Amino acid sequence: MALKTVLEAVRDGLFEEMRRDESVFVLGEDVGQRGGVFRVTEGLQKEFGEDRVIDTPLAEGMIAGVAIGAAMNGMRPVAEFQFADFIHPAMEQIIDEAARVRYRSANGFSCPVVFRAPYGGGVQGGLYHSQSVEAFFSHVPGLKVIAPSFPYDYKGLIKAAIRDNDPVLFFEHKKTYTLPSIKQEIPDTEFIVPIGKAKVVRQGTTLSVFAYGMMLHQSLEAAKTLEQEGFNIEVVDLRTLRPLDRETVINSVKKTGRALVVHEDNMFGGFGAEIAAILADEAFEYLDAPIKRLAGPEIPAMPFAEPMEHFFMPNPQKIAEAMRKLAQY
Amino acid sequence: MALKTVLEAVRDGLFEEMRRDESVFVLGEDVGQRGGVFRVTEGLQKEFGEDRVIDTPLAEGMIAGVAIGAAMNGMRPVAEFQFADFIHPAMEQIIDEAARVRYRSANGFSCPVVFRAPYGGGVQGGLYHSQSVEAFFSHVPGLKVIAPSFPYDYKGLIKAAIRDNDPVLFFEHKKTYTLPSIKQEIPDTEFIVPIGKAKVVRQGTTLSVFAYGMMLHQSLEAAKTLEQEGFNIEVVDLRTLRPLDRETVINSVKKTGRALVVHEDNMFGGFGAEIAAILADEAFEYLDAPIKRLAGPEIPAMPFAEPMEHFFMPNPQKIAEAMRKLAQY
Amino acid sequence: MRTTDKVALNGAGEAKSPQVQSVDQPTTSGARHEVLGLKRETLQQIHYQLLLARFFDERIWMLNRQGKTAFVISSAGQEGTQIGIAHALQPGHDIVFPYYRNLALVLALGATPREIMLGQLSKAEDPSGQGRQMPSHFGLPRLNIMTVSSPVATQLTQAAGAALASKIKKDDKVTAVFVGDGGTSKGDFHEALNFASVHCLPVIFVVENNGYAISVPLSKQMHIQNISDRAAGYGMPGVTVDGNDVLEVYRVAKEAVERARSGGGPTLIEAKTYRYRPHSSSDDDRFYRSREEVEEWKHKDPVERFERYLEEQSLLDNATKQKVRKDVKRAVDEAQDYAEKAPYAAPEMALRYVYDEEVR
Amino acid sequence: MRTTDKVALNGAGEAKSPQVQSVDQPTTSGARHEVLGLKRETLQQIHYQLLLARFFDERIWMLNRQGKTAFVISSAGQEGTQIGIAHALQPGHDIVFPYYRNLALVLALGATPREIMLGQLSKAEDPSGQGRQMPSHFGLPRLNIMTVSSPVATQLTQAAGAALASKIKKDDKVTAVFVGDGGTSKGDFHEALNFASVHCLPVIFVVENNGYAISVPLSKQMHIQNISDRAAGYGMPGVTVDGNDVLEVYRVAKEAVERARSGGGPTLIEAKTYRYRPHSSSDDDRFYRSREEVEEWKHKDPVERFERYLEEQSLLDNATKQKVRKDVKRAVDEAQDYAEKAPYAAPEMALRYVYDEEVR
Ligand SMILES: Cc1ncc(C[n+]2csc(CCOP(=O)(O)OP(=O)(O)O)c2C)c(N)n1
Ligand SMILES: Cc1ncc(C[n+]2csc(CCOP(=O)(O)OP(=O)(O)O)c2C)c(N)n1
Ligand SMILES: [Mg+2]
Ligand SMILES: [Mg+2]
Repeated sequence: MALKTVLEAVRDGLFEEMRRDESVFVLGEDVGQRGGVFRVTEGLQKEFGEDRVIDTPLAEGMIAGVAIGAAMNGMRPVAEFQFADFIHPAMEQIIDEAARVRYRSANGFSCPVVFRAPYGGGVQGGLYHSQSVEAFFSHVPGLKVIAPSFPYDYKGLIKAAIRDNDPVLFFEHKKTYTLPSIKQEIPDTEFIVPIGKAKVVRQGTTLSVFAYGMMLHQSLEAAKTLEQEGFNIEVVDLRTLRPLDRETVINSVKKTGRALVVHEDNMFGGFGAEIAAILADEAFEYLDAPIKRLAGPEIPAMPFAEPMEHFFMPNPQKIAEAMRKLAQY
Repeated sequence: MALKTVLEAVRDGLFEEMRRDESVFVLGEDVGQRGGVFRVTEGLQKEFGEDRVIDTPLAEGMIAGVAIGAAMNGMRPVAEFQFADFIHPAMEQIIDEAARVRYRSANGFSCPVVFRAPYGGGVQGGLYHSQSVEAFFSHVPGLKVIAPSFPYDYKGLIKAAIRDNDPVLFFEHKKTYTLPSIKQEIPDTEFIVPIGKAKVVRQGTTLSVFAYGMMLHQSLEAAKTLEQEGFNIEVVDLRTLRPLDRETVINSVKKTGRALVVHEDNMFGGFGAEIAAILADEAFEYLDAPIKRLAGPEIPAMPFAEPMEHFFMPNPQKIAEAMRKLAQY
Repeated sequence: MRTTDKVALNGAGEAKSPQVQSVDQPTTSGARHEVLGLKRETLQQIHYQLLLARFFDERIWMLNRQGKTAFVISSAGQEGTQIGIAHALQPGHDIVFPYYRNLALVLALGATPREIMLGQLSKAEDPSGQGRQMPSHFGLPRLNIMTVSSPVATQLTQAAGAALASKIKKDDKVTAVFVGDGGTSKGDFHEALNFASVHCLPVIFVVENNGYAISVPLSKQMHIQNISDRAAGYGMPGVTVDGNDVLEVYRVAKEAVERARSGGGPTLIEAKTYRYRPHSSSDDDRFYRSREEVEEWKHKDPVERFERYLEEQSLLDNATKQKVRKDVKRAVDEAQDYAEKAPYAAPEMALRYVYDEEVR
Repeated sequence: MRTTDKVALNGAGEAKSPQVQSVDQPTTSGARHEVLGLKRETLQQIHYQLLLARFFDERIWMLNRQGKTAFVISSAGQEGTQIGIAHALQPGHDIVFPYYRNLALVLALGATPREIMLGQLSKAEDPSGQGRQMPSHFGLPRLNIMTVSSPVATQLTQAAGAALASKIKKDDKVTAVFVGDGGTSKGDFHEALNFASVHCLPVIFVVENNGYAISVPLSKQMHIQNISDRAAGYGMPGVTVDGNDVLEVYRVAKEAVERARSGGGPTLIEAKTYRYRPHSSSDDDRFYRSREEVEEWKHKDPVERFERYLEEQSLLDNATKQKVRKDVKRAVDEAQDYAEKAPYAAPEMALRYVYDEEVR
């Protein structure tokens, strides 16, 4: 066992998989000599060489296309987008190509590639270094989308993603990378966390909160506050956004009768909408209150100036307030 | 008054706006000499010349970027993507640039551009000529997203889109382009249809159906079937997906207590999720049944072979069946 | 990469197009084909493949008019380029990323008329995807013919990626990728050639310059005479070749493939050619080009030119000409006959293969 | 395009950087600046702007260390390129698409130190966007300095679009767009230059080649010596210039701007230069480049070189050198003083300007 940050957990997972499987290689901007702008890939090039840890030119569409082509030729590429904000040039390759290689060829070809990207705000990254983009990709059949919250899951899920035979988007919340408060003891023995399983990280009866990444941690904090007020909040860590663990989500609301979804991304058409829609259909008879969503405001992206950025971000206070209202409905 | 198809309605709108305003120009692949692969822009180059009707090289990112730059320099470009399927290379320009020009400059600059794209299936277009992409864009603050159903609205809304001072995505369902059954008498006198207003195209009490494009027409057909079975279906033509006319949507369900959303795009994270989520929150007390969605299956895109394509597409029978189930809940 | 032998047909009783042999050894002097080291059998293969592709093409347009297939996209006029390149490759070993225009290419690489016709008629046995994709969206795992999609130019960076994998694995494979003149305007072209050159990858980029992107002529696509001039901007060799001269195409392709295989890096090949048909069965080319222009190009027909060459070399007599025509007709008849009788995939099959079905 | 004069400060009591005059008339012989037709006042402006940019740059790094600004990205080392280009343009008339590295450029175009410092400290009066964007994401409607975003290279096709609008409107404007060496690897570069060339647009593409895309050296970005070699692939003139020689940069830029304005179409200018600082305040360049390399480049410093030139031409004495340094310090002190006192935008302001607020 060793105490690890999110960042170390991802890095450890990469090291282990690259040692285990020669076909795994890493490519992206500044991932080699620089070890990544967040240093997630630090040390990889030294151990595995320039052939397996590639500093690419600045072109996200190319990074995705090269990864896809290499995957079709027997490799297991792990492509890094320096920020999730800059994944848009690769959307054609990810949505039209990676997600459809197996389908369009009726299983003739496959595309086992992992696309890593740091996402999320509250780090004074401004409009273009704070985005959440999970809503775009979790809508797309053929893709798998992962957004863990705890170091243990980050490691177990990056390893599962690399071994998966289909394209996986792996989103890492940059504000949690080195957050001391969420460090975890991680076993030194090998383990995998299965894709497609959510986790009830806090049992409760008053209402169910669904979240991932930074918002999951803030929801847990808010849940503590409400405990002192006599409310008993259940918190579900979604971990995988596609394929979603519908059973865990629905069962939680069948128990509590109340649902709150929390994410940073703006609300309209955001990931929370799907959770709400599923519950409004499949848990309808169990609902005791409207399904609530707490999300970023309907503005194009997160402003840089601190007062405005703070205004944008959900936080434990806002979440606690939303819990209170819903609990008292 | 003259009887017009959807295609003619869009074309008439383009002619009128280009005559009215010199700053309006059209660019895209094959839009000039060829008059577009669907012939929507037929005749424009003859009347307005090669400067205002531009056949571009094959590069959607460039088409969007050029349109945005021209808009920032005082023009009102109407950019055509030959198929909505091929809009993905332009997502960085549309999402990161067009949608944020006004916001990031705090009103210092603006970006009045219209992005037109034919979407939708059932035309044997296969995986890459049948897609619906409205879910991606209706999620993005700073953009407006329009998806009309009737010729009158196509004309009134394309004109409104061109006059709008912000970026607008204008989606045209290709299967409805020349559909004789939906031709409409359109006044020769000038008119505009406001962006952001839905329309109850069929009054009913049993349940509310929300749709747009081809699915709106199939829902009306299904509603007729159910009428003979004694059910009284309300059908709402959303027309604008962002900004959504929440009031009309919510009021309809407050009246009927039942909601069904229909679209071709796959269900998970599709546009219907947002409608369901809004209703599950703001119309909760009025709901007499689970909120239902009828949508394309969770597969990457529409297969070409007719039996599989037919299997994919919603149709009046499937919609009628969904209505029946919901009505009898 | 996994194979679909279950659907890849190699059954008996089927007229196969001859397989391409690995490249013969060149001699230094004599007739063009001798200088190129092309044996008589190879010339006969090329001849057969040229006629097969042309005849197959005519047949599917007929099927389209008869309402038996909803979509046709044609290689007619461009067979010289595609078959010339095919013979410089090692089919089944090398990796090929075609595009929708490459009927002649995939036949020359060894796809059978039956396999292609099953795709054209969108039947369950279609080895490219059980009829999921539009016709001519090729894909044949047993020959490393990578699955084709519709979005133009996306295959270019993928080909660079496949070649990168070959470099890492040292598998001695060369990757060949095909794109039209229109596709070179898309950023993918720039990004792919740049990456391939930086990493000195074993890949050849083949541009089939037929003068149009649907209706858009070269003059509205680019401000240069030769697309191969762009190679210099990536520090790689670039060559423009008469795409209707199959032997000349073979010559430049062989050189490029050998360079790639021996670690010399990528090459850009521009083949100037012409498509005889409208862009596809959904197009009407009278909107944007004159009949005279089309006729003019037909005088440079790659099939006729190659037959003339064989005749000049007295390697082809009338009897053989007639026999080959009979052979290709039989091959196509058989393929059509089989494919027409073959069943469609069941509707629910549309739900299969979204993800790997062998795990969980 | 709409202006934000309400926030664009031209208030009194403020030390303004001298405005750039429209280009003076050239003579044929004599000293370099005479041949270029640069008047003494223009040389003094350039001198002032070089020192202002350099000093402003040092100041904001200090503010960053003091925790007064969360992000700094620097033009130090690249002032020669940026100021040389600025003087070939007509500020306020011509259109400029900068990128985040262009502090020296926007100051030379006439942005005031106060305007820039308000952006650096993210205050409500920041004319580029009321503090919404990261510092150095410039934008100044009154000078046609178009709003900068973070995604690399997106400005290139937009600049082509702005130039297309000028061509349609015949407004006699030239558009200048700036990008780094790294940005040239992105498809946008290819698509923008191609479109601009096809339509013979009045635009100049300026590549500031400082040898790195963050940590990625040129050798891993491209397989060519000069980025300007890519111009030939678009049929446009391309030139490589010593980016640390402000007069030489001015010369090639003036030629390109005149060609563009007179209908001669676009030009690609590659300025070879170097950044002294890490990529930004979030970077540590010791991971990827040696101190020796940085030191070597400092011997080619554009500011020193220009001062040496002025001295050789006896256009600069020590007294003036000291005075200018005092002036720029005062200008920056004043700007900082004002900006530090200025308020932030109210938090709820984050909700404004998503759409046009003047209609409905
Ligand atoms: C990204 C993208 N944009 C647009 C299209 C529509 N389209 C299909 S083929 C084509 C023209 C391609 O021309 P070219 O590359 O020269 O190939 P050719 O058909 O002439 O062989 C276009 C515009 C597409 N398939 N993909
Ligand atoms: C599309 C995109 N990808 C990645 C980034 C992250 N990033 C910011 S600057 C930069 C390097 C740019 O280098 P260059 O173009 O040479 O400009 P320089 O900073 O050297 O002046 C990168 C990778 C980005 N901002 N946008
Ligand atoms: Mg072509
Ligand atoms: Mg650089």
